Amino acid sequence: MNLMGNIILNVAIAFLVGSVLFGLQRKIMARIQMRPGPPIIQHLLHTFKFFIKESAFPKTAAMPFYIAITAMLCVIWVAAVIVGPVTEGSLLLFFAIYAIHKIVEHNAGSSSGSPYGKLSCVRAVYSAAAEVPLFAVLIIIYLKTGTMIISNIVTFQSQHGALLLSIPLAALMFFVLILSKSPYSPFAITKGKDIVSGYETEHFGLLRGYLMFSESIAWYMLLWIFLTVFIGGLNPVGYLIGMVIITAFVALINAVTPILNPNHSVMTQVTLAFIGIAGSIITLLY
Amino acid sequence: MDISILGGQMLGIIPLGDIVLYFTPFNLFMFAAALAFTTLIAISKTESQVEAEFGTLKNREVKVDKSEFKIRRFLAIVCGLATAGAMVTGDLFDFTLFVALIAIVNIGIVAAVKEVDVLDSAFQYGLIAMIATLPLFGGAAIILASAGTISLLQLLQIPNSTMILYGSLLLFIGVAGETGVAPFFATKAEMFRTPGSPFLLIIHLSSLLVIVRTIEILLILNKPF
Amino acid sequence: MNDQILYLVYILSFVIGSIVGLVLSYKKYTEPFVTRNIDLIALILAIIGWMLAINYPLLTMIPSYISITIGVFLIAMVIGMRPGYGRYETIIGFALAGLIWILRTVIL
Amino acid sequence: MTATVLVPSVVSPVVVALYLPAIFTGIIIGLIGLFGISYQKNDLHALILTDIVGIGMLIIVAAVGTDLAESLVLPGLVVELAEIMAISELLMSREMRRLGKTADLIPLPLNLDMEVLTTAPIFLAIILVAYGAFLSGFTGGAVAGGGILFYVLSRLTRGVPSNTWEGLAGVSGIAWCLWLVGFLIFFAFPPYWLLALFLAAFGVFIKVTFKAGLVGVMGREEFKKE
Repeated sequence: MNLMGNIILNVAIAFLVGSVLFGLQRKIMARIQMRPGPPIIQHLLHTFKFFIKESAFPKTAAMPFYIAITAMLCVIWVAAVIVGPVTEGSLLLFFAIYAIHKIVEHNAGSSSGSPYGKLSCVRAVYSAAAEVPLFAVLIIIYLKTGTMIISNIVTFQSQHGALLLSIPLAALMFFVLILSKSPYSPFAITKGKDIVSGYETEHFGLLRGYLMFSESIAWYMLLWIFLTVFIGGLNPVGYLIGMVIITAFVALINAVTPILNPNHSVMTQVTLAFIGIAGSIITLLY
Repeated sequence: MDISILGGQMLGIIPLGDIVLYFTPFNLFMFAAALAFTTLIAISKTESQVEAEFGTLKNREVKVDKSEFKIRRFLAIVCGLATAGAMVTGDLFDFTLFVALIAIVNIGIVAAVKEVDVLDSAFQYGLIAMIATLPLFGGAAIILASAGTISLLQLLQIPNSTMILYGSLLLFIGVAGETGVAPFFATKAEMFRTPGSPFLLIIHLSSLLVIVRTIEILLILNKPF
Repeated sequence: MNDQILYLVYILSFVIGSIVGLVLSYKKYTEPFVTRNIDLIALILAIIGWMLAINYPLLTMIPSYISITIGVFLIAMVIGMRPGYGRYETIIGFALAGLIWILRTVIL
Repeated sequence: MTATVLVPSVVSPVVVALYLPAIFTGIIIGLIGLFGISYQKNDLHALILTDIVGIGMLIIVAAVGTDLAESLVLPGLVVELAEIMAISELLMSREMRRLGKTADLIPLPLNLDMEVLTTAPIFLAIILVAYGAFLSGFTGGAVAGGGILFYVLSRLTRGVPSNTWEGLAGVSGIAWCLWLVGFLIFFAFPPYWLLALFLAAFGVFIKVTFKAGLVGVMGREEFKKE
């Protein structure tokens, strides 16, 4: 099949699986907290629902930006799918995509003019200082394997065993990053319920639909990178099982922990990043 | 070492005399992202804020006034273009110059708000940025002296040495001081909560993108393999 | 590549099955999950679904992807029922199918 | 240490031996500046000390001593100047805001009206501009620009028509384009290097000369127009 078809196929899989995994996470959290919880496809239905709802735009919004930022979020995560499952490109590009994701989070919050969005925007700036070092775990993988190209990393692992075993601290750092992107997590300060819905507060209808669409893809992609880079060489069923396990584990953590306040969250992440980077480098040298 | 194990397949180079621009998917993506945000900033209005008035039931709308809007938009566009340039340049001096330009423009964007606290924060950021020019240009100069070239594609072929490691550490400190700390000084003055978000976005954008690009450059300079 | 199309089909089948199950179960049950009895139709669906999805090699005359698609659809219909409903049915279906899978692969 | 540094054989050993001392000098100067800043709580003093750190940077860059290093010294200097001007402007604006006052850019309490101010500036300016034209390039531009600036500042006490200022600013912009075009020709069509050289040299000459145009924009805002 041609490239275009491949991209569309992978984006569709990423979106559907990501949405269902989000639903699964909510379900597991609910069961842990002794609630029935919504059906597993609830997140997906929400996304579809927003696409057919009436769109309203705040009078205070910074106009083209406010709309374009949702499209931007879509574009960067579709780009991530192209770099990841479709072409197996460079990890450095993921790094760039993640940096731009933080920017979009920042500006989706501030372009609406809502005070909740602005608070989320300030938190996005702070948390970027914590999450980007966590994403720098990819550099440690480079130091270990000598390549940034995903297909070469998979080959490396088939020869030397999974990276999860040889650089566990790096895997832990990446897991903390994944954790911080999941809803209701202790590190989800940009979407904490104390600021309504964070940067999404003022996005309604179609725009919210786009945001949720991209977030599902983002979740799938983060799990995909984790599984590919740290375990490697999985078949699709293996990916699915791995993703379900990680999502369930994240749900367990989220259900039993409170949301940290921004300072604690950032400091915890920075500490983990420091321990992870320093520890991994020491292990590599040793 | 080959550039294609870092940023992906080399798509092409643009040799402009000494200055060579090179494109890998990585550079191209960041270049396109910087340009896209710059375009959006150029065509966007600023957002306004509706605040409750104290003591009455009325609301007050806080806006960016026209003259401030114009100067800040101009500076933001310059900053965006400089960021885009820093993403694709294959020349170390060019990169340092773009970074220095980003720093100057960031000072301007922060300082365009005429409030004592904001100006204070901008002043302190300015001091940091000026101090950071020492490691930034100094690091580049030490790398030049040790390797005899500043073209990244040439530096790729040059074996590791202590002086290059030292120079690249200085370079990293310089970049961190010039643009890395910019968002914190903007936050310090509560800038992100004042109207004019599209212009403040570029501070954050340039800082993050330049740091990502610096990591690529550091990996090129100090080849771990 | 072809694999991926099949997985997309399975996922779509799961999603559509969940929606169908949700809609039908809301029609069928008007009250929240309080009476803890087992729904016979859901049980049958669950057993057939899990059988088809896990033990598809037993049905040699049907291509595996068709049986898995139908199986996933039926599983999703039961799992996707109104909150609380369909849990026991799913577990029983999965247990039966798993038992047969163990018999088929490990013991034989 | 010197083994890692690539040095062509034509360079004399004295120059090579100077490299490391110069680097250390630069870094030590930077450190001294930083120590000074850490002790100093007055903002103005901190600003001046920061400039010392910047000069340390120039020393390190200049220590390399090749033509490539020269191409960094100039931008480095410009960056340094631009930053210190911007920051001092900031500092001033902050202090003015704190005091709640406004002030002229150059608060000169002069109200002189002497004949020598009308005749001498023209003469001196013409000499400086002519000498600058003879030098051409950056240095020439600086000299000629100094001439025009001198002329303008001397006439300032009697008020300069704002049209003059805008004209200067415009010419400076056009000259800058010439300079850029010259560089583009260098890159794109290297065989026409002579044309490019002339365009660049005279472009930069005119541009630096009319850098006074920048003062002009300020003049329109800050000085009293006639």
